[in-house]
Amino acid sequence: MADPMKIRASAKEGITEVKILMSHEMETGQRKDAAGALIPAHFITEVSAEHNGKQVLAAQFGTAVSKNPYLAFKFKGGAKGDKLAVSWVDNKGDKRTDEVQIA
Amino acid sequence: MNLQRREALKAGGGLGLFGLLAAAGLITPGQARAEWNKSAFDAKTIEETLKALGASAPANSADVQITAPDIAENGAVVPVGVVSALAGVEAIAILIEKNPNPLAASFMLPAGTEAAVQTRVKMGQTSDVYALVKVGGQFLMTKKEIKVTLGGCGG
Amino acid sequence: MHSIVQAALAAATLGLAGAALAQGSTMDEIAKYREMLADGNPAELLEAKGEDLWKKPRGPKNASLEQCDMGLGPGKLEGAYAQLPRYFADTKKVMDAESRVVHCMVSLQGFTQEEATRNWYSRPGRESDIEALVTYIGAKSNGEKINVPARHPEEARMAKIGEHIFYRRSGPQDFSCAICHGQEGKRIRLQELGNLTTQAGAGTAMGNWPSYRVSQGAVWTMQRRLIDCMRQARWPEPTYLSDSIIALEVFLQKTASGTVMQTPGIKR
Amino acid sequence: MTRTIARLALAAAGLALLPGFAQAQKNAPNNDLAAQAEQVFRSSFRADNPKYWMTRLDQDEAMRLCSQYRDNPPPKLRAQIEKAQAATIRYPVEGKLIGDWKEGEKLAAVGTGGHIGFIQPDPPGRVRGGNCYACHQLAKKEVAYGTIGPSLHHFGKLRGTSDEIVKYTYDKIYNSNAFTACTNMPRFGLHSWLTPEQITHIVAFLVDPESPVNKD
Repeated sequence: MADPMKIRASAKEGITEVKILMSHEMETGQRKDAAGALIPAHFITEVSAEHNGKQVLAAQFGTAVSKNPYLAFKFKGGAKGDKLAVSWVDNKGDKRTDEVQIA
Repeated sequence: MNLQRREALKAGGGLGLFGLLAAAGLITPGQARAEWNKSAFDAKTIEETLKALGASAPANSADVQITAPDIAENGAVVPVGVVSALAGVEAIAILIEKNPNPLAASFMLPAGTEAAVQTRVKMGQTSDVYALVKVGGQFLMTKKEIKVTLGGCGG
Repeated sequence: MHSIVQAALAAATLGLAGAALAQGSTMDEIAKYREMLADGNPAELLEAKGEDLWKKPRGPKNASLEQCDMGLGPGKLEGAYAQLPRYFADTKKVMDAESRVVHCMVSLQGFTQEEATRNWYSRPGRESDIEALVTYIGAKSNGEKINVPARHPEEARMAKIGEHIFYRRSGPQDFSCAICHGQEGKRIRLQELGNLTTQAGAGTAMGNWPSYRVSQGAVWTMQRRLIDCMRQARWPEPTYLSDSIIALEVFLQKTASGTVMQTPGIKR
Repeated sequence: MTRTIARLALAAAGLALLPGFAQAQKNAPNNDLAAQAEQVFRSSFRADNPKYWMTRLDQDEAMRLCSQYRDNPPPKLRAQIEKAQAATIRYPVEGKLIGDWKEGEKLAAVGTGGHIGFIQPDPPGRVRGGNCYACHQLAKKEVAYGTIGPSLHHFGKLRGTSDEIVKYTYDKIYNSNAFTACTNMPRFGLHSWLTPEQITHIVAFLVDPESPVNKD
């Protein structure tokens, strides 16, 4: 199973800032292994963030997003203690959801 | 995360992320849309990508800014942010001209989410990086060259 | 941004040559690049995993590592990494963080040495428990001063051996550690080279490891770092946890003693 | 040897001499510990390293002396090393010391080649370069240059393309220790890291007026 994300969400003056690190190879499908065989593409395709059940960001990734993807964004609203959930799914159907309380 | 939701996520199989999230009750069905845009991510030129995103001939705009260093110490991880002071930005995309597939990432911003996203991308070589913004049904664009340098001992 | 403006102002005032200005802005942009990466270090993902591995009962003896003595007593991790390598009476050896973790995986959890070290470094599709554990243990010394006085005779001997290796030249490029890391204020390509013979230089070099290397997409431990230095010197491959590597670590940590650790780091 | 070359050599030697060798001698480890350290070093390599890899740990006389004196040997030894190293220099059969600057430009940028070991060896047939930019500024358009060695930007523009300069440049790349004992610069020709022909290409990259090193 995929490793947990690291999510930081902090509310300040009515704006919540979210910073996410995801644990993922983000293999491009263009690299070769030591034996010269192509390593198949394996990458996160979609990311979604929800604040108290309402979507605040929907992202789509291609293979050019770096290994162990980082994503930061801001939305209006959100208070300390509110729930923020982030989910991703990759091109092989692996997925992961993690949830934090806004600090 | 409660167990039922985890089970629902696991059972989701081929639903795609938004189907999954809807099934898990994480988002309302009305929010679930936009499957992964394969034709845009598979496109090989900026022009093709823009077409696949439905954004032919976007206007250059000073209201869109790319926050990134002029020089990257390594092409495997290049921080790129897109910011706009315009109100009502609905979507943002990051394109790298000289990558095999220019589209790196796209973001849909529901109302209330600010036009300020940051991520990190791979760049095979020095290239122009484009930020595309959709606002009020119109597309705006800006670009910035980021130099990718060789580093360290060299091997 | 501030520093760029300042540099531009200074250049305008002093009428500096164009080339100098261009080079200044190159280094400013590199600084900006590093600053943007510092917030959100993927090593933090590994740190969390390492904590889990430390606390979870594993191995044939189904034991956790929580009773592992990293030098400050069983289970005491705060500041332990900053005081390694050190002499351990139970093994009668000078050990670094990695050799000690492996020792604990063998003695407490019942793994064989081979099992414990098989994946001492990660590669795509193959994760390394040691990398995660050492990232976690290293982070427990974040903000601590490096303190390796090397007073025990064995530690002092290892420091001397490390120093000898540091200056030893061989191979098809005539390399030694010192040719790149023995002078002040030099760069290789755009990367500043610490002068590892000074406290400040050794401190900058030692205090940031383990470190996430963006060019490798992985955290590198100090063993990995030094073994790769020997690869870059075009030498054959040292044995993981071998005395040469530990001796170099003692020499460098001793020189760096008194400087403050900032780990995990993030580097090119 | 002409006056120019002698001056260059003197300047280089003089710079390296300044810190004095008293310090170096004080630091030179005693022989007993050096022997112990050698033993520890030699026994720290994986047993499955092939023998011909392990020969890369062997030291010739220059390496041994440079290590012992921490790259700062006393004047007598310095002169002895430089003389012995100068005698190793070999020239291309056809005798032409200026090659193709475009080839030299490529070689100057390549930092790969010669990596062995089990973790990340160079794949077979990987090009071996001079990796000049690791340590030197050369063409202005390349911003990612190192500063371990002096800037070589405008090398030919400043020095011209006299036979003496061309020969000095070739010799310096072939065996840097012929001019400065224990310098940081590898002895590219001595180790056959670069062929004499490849060295002539790098010479051209440095001195040819058409080379980007001498433009901008």
